[in-house]
Amino acid sequence: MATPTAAAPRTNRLGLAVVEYKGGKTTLCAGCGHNAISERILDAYFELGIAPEQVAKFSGIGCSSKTPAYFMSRSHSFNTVHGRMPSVATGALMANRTLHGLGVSGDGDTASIGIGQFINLLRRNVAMVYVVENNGVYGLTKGQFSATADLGSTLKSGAVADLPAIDVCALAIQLGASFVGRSFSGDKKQLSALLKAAVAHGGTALLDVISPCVTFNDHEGSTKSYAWLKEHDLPVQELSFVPSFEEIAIDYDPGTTREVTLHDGSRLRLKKLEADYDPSDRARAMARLMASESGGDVLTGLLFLDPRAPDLNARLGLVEAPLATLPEARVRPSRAVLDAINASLR
Amino acid sequence: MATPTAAAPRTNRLGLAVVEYKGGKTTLCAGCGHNAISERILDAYFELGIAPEQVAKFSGIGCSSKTPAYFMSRSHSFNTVHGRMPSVATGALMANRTLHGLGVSGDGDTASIGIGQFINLLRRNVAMVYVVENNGVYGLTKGQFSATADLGSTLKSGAVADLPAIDVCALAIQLGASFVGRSFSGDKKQLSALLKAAVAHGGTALLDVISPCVTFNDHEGSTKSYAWLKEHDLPVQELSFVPSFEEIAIDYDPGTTREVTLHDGSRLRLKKLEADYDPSDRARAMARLMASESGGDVLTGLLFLDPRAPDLNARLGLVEAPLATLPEARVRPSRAVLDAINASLR
Amino acid sequence: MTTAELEATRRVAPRARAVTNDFSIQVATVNGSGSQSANTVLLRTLFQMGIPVSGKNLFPSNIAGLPTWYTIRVSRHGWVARQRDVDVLVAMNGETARDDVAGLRPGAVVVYDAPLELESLRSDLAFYPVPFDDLVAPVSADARLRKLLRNMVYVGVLAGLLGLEVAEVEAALGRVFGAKPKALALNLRAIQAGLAHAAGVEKRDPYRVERMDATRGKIIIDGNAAAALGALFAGVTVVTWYPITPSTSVVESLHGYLEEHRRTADGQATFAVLQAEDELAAIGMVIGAGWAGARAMTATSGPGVSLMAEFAGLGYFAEVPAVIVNVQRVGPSTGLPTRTSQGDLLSTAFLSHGDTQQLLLFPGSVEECFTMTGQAFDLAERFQTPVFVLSDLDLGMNNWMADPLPYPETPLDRGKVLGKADLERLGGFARYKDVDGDGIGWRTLPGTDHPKAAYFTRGTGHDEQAGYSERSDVYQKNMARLRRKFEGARAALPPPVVTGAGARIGLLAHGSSDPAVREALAQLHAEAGLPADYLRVRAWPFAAAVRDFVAAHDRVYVVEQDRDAQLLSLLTLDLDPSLVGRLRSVAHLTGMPLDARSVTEEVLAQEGR
Amino acid sequence: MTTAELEATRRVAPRARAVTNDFSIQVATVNGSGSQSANTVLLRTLFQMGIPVSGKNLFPSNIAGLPTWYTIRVSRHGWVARQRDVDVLVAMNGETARDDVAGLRPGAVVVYDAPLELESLRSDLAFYPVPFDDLVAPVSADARLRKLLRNMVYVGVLAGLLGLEVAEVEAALGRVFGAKPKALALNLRAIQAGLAHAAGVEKRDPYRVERMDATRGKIIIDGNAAAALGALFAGVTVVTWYPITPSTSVVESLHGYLEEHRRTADGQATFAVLQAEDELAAIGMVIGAGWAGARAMTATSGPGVSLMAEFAGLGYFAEVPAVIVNVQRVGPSTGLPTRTSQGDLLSTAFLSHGDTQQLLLFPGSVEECFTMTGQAFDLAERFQTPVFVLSDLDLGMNNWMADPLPYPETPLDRGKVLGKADLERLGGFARYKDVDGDGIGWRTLPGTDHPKAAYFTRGTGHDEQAGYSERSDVYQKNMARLRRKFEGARAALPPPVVTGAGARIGLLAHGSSDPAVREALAQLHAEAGLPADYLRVRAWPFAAAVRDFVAAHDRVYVVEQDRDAQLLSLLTLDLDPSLVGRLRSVAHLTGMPLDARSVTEEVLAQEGR
Ligand SMILES: Cc1ncc(C[n+]2csc(CCOP(=O)(O)OP(=O)(O)O)c2C)c(N)n1
Ligand SMILES: Cc1ncc(C[n+]2csc(CCOP(=O)(O)OP(=O)(O)O)c2C)c(N)n1
Ligand code: SF4
Ligand code: SF4
Ligand SMILES: [Mg+2]
Ligand SMILES: [Mg+2]
Repeated sequence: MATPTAAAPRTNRLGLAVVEYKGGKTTLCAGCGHNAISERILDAYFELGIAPEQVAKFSGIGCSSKTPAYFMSRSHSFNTVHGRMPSVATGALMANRTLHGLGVSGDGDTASIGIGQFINLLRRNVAMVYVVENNGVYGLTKGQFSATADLGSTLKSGAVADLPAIDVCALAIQLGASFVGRSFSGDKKQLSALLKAAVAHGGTALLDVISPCVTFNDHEGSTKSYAWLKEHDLPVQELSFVPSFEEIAIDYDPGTTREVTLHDGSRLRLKKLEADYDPSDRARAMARLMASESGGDVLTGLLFLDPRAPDLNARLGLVEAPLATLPEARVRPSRAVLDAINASLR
Repeated sequence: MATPTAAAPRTNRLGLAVVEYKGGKTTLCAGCGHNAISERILDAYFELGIAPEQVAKFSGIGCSSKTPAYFMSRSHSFNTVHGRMPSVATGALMANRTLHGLGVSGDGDTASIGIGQFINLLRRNVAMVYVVENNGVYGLTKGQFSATADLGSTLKSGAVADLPAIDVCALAIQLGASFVGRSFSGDKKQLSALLKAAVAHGGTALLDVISPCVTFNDHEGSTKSYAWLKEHDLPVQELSFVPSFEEIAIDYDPGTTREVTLHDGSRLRLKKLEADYDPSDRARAMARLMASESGGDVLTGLLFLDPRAPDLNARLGLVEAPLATLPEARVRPSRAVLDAINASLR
Repeated sequence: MTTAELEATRRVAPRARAVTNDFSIQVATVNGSGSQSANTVLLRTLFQMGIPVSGKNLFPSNIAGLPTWYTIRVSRHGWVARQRDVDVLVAMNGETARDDVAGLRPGAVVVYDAPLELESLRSDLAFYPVPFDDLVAPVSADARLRKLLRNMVYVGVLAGLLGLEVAEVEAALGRVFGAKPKALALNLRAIQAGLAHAAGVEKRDPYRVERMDATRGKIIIDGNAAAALGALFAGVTVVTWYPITPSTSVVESLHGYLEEHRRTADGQATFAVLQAEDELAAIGMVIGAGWAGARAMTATSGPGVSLMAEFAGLGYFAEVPAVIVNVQRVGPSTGLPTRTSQGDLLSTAFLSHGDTQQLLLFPGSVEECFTMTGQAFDLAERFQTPVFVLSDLDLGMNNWMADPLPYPETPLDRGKVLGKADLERLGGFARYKDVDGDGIGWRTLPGTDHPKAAYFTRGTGHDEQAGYSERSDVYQKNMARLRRKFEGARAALPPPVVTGAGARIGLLAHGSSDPAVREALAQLHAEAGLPADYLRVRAWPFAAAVRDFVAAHDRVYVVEQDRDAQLLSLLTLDLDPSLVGRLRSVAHLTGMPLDARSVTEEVLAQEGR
Repeated sequence: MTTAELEATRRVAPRARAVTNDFSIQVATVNGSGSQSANTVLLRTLFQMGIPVSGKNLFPSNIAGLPTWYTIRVSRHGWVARQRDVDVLVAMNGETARDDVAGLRPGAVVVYDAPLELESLRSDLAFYPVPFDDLVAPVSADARLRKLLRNMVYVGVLAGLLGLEVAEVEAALGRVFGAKPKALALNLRAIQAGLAHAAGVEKRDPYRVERMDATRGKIIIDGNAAAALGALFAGVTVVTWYPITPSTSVVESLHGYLEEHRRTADGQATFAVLQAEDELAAIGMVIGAGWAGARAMTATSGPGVSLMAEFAGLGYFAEVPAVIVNVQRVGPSTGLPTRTSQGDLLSTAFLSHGDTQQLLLFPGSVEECFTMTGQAFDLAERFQTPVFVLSDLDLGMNNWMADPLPYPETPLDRGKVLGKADLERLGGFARYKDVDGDGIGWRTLPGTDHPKAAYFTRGTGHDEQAGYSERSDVYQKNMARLRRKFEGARAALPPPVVTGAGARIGLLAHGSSDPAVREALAQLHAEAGLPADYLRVRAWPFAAAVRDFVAAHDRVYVVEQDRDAQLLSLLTLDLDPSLVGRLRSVAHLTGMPLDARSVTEEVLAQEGR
């Protein structure tokens, strides 16, 4: 393990070098958006100085869901079944509330087979980061449309998407989600800031990251291609993240910039690019998103935030210590308790 | 079968008396809102003069899902499994596009276990009426909260709902549904008009009908009780339905009243009670609904309508005749076709 | 069967004129009419009089207004299985009264609502008309209340006719309404009205009760509450569920116990109970929690188990502890949700595609609902796999007499888990390596503070280090280990219970068939002079003792409550082919709890007697 | 086994110096590198030369960049099973080259990319280094193209070394690139470069090909396309699905065929193909469509089947026709998605809780993927129940030689359906009444214009009129009828295929094990003088002939591709106990298609030879 010396590589506040956050070699296609997201994710945890052992990774099934094997090998990871990862993550994070939960899913895994569990994860506000690596297709099964494919977009085969797309962000905001952001695998700066903010959030932090599938959905006619995003990516803010452990306080123009304090005390600075976009107003955010859909623009940035919504474990009123490792004395009532119960049944 | 004579009971345009639309004896609790809805449903089909044989009833599992046994015994009916009725209805209505599809479900059946299939039914815009008999609890399993239980509402046991409720209407509008209405089992006039309009619609017509569970959720503290609805029911319009086969044209004040023409040529007349509510504006309808949620008001009436959205069978480009009964000659290609295929594989 | 039981049976063989403490009472009513508390008072009164009792509720799958039958068996011999014939009928439901009466055997008693005029139906029964409405009229002016109180009137009438001790009736009533003095007084008056009426009628039947001392120290509980207590004392920490009859009360009562006994001084919870959106989510949460190290469980019934099939396979292959209590009901599909069955054995044993095998436990009493649900957590963590506890509606929802639930004497077995210190000592580990020769690898929990603690859990092919692998040799080695692990479970699961030895024939059963089979053994012996040994299997895969039992008998009658002889099927797959021919099927699926008489008749028929 | 086959085997017994038309070629490369068209050209060339061939693709569960092996077997005897040993290796993948070479048997050939320098690895092989980069350099300046063209170079090299007829190579190339003249020309030049290189090397191995006349009139097709055609010619009208390897191409090819052959002149569709949101929805739609009278199907694999468990029980109990094609892959759980298995028998036979039983069909060839998928619709409608067609990855995704697909000679069997006229004649009907004594009731379709046409379909207990019932007698009668219906299917399902008679031992197998077993029979006879008869079972529940076959042999070796001997298990449950002892298990689960040699060795070992 690297210790910070003049010669040693750059280390974070834990004294860990970035290599300690690396994973196995990717088996995804060269150029796949998912690979870029993996890089951003491990950078975020590295820079936040979170010990990999404190992170638990969850995924479903798909190319996107394979990626947890390609970053942070020092974190436990659970590659579950298709579309049902949210329930597994919910169970694990109830069992050990001290873990930093990270879910990585795909648009098919989340919005097609998984839409039911996804909705319930958001409603419960399970404290975790939930990244949808959104390419509009089923990559691993060779390119069929998923539920996020935009109406009218086409496959290489010429097939045309004929159903209204599910916008997981609009859906999440409508359902009462507490943190909703969207980004693009190609936007290093924005994605990094959003990822860190998501980690700093105290509930379910949904990040819908457009992540082009170079093999099956990066062609003309796709609305999830690199080309399309270059054209239509419309950030609503310019974001910068200030971690809780950094004390810098640069002053900024409150007219154009706004700062939100996150659950863990970190701050996210939003320099408005779209003047009247307000990520704290659910109804207006909804309306704006629904408008953009028709336009074909891809609104990115912090779309909605309620830093105070209680998370699942708070609602359950759990003890601080992980349920998983409570000693027998705390989980098995005494002989006297059973005697009393038996007596009451006589 | 009753034929219209002076003595005979009132008959519809098919010459059928209302008894021909009756079902078996209900086994639900006396006073259950579901029973009232059953009455409205059979009245609607009777008055529209639709032959019961042309109607196919679908339901999931629950007290509400039992009701198809209690009306229109002359219609085929499929009481399926819990939460998965939409898929069964979708299959049946692809197989026979000439059927009038009617789905009856509960809030648990639709919004809890069934939310995934419900969402996909709406996206596909399967041509059918879909009634959610919404009492906020699981009646048949003795009164646990469902996903439509309002935040803060209580059970008799004192348990408090601690998750944001799913408003199936807001959800449907956000997802692009083509017909969304809400009513109350106790509002005979409004529910009848909405049911008829739903039958006249050419896609999925969602009706969220608040239907109190007198046994488990009609107490103080419930937001799905008769008392609560009497207090908070807020109709956005006064509705009257004019069937396609009636030629009456009463004139009305376009300032306060508006008429929409439905898929089958019938008309629904909306006398505005809430001045600027516009059921053709998706984003504004959304915003208004999300506002009402916080207020505790129950917005009822025709909440959204797009009479022109293509339904599933239109998108599939199906032949007019039911697929189910196409003759062999139309579904088994000729020997020559197979010869050609074999040749191509040599 | 104990010799005491045997004698007991012999003594009654020639049916005495007065039938004391040996008959069944059936109350026919409609659900939602409030008869439940009346029936509880009856049951508890008998119990308090020291007389062995059991109560079975036959209710419809709706909420109110349909026919319901509550049967109380009084048995001085201690038999608690359903008795096929009813001796004393209380006919409160006009809808079913005629059928109910038609089904009685000659000499039976009918207490009924006078206006039903049942006396004309048969001449071979003792009819006692009761003018319920007249009797309750003075008790209360409130019609709604009177409807409820009518039930207490039949308690009074029966008390009078059968000779229940009034003091015990009042004590029982006190337990039911203790908290509500007003209700208590009203109901007492209704009972007294019944007693008064009974005092005026001439007794024309042999049935009576008499104080015994056979219930001292015993408790009355239903299997679902017992299972909940089993989980409570096994230190369950995560409970997820989706309501479904007849399993709902497992979690509802468990939740109550947890709220009462598992909160810290400052009110924090050492447990999580979460109502999921469906069974796929419920089992997913259990798998996630078990993976993270919690003792996690869910409770469900047939349709829920079917929905859990995919996750059950993940649990098996990724080797994650999970406890699933399946309170079986009659299938297929939605089936008869309020009837009992043992029909999920095969589908659960092979739940999920592709060479998946699951561990099954078969509680045969409410005590075992308690102990086995507790053990299930130890086994799930020891074997790192899902464990299914197959209870059923009869066990789970009916009231049973039982010995006090025993406090677990062994500490929790948390299985093979490596902590930080272990890893420092070992320098690392391989998740799926069979280091101990039992096929069970060591696992670590997420959050373990050691750079070598992490591993990657997946449902895809993996090597000993949990790395992804499609290699044929790696896959085969892993699958062979999983089978070794499964085979190893045979010796660790609850062993069969064998009674008797040396008889030429044997009876073999599982779960809630036990009381009926034990009574059938007594009947076979006492009535047909046919001694039989008995093995009750308590888990799958089967212990070696099962093989020995079959080998030791010419014919083994496999008694079970399903259509397809699923227990016999699992035995057929497990036994040496040379023994399969000895198995005979006694499979019943009526939806009613199994009764001894049907078993006895079937065995005698197949024995050619 | 035909005597011709026998002689064939004998003739080669003493391995001749020149090995003609009897060897296997394996191309080791990475997926996504474009080797597929090169391999197709090789396969087709051999086929066009009249030589029996089969091709098997061993690919990873990802999209690009991982090791892939394509194996072509050339067999003048017509054997098409996988050959365990590779004779000619084309090593294009540096990552696996060393292992690939290590696995060869002495005397094998290695054609490889010169820079890999494999020649030093072993001295007992014939090494042919090929400077692929130098050879493609002149063909194209585009690096991306050159990467693809390298593959055609090995086609040329092999053509030269093995003696493929260049004209046929060009013809094959034409079929692949016919549409694209530019690509055609480029690829041809690459092949010529390979040929030119081969011309310059001295041949140091015995393997060669020679024109035969054994493929005249035959076709090449994969089982999934054949299944799709089976559905097309069975008049399928509703197809729902959710993508999953290895079943995806069933629906994708079916969709293509439907678009081409099932639109009216004005472009309207006589079919509906719908991609569902998951497998629960896919099977739900099939059940709904089947209920409404459509011929409806879905295709999936293990994980999907597990998700269908609840609906499968509804289909069984409510008696709704449905066709489910399960292209099996290696489980448990996600398992090895791109490997073949027969591991879903038990879980599918008992798919869903509570005494549910399902009908299973076992296609053993691409022809049967066609015929049985077609029959499945007739059977599903005749028996009003789900029918599962258990194909597998080997059958479904590999290229097989086959006789031309036979046009169905019998009209569609739409089962027992009453129309308006029938109802007018009968005045009504009872949906679940066994009027014909076969356990199958008559049904009506929604929309039937008669006041008595309707009935209420449900997964809850029901009587003959389809009315809700919780009555024990009604339930038992209905369940007994369902079992009668199931028993009746034995005689209606595809009967077993028996070859040989009078031998003391038998082999019994199903599905894609057939080619390997037939070859093993020849090996046992020719090499060990051990004659064996063979029964291939084609459906469950089993036909009476299965019993007879077992009864006629001392020992029956049950060959299957799974871990848990699931076919043997189903036989054990079905056979008279006295016969069970004759069964011997030959269960293999390697993920590789079964090979004859492994079967032969295993049988000989158990025979003590
Ligand atoms: C139950 C089940 N059904 C189907 C599949 C096959 N499958 C694997 S990945 C996948 C879709 C993945 O799409 P997405 O989530 O968008 O991930 P991507 O590959 O596009 O990153 C499907 C359908 C499966 N593994 N399990
Ligand atoms: C797979 C499955 N899980 C659980 C159940 C048990 N169950 C029956 S009805 C029901 C809830 C019904 O609630 P709702 O849809 O709101 O109908 P209501 O009774 O309130 O009208 C449940 C959980 C079931 N039948 N199937
Ligand atoms: S197929 Fe698409 S999604 Fe999958 S790895 Fe390749 S580029 Fe990425
Ligand atoms: S329980 Fe509630 S929902 Fe069910 S029938 Fe009774 S009142 Fe209606
Ligand atoms: Mg995708
Ligand atoms: Mg409800």
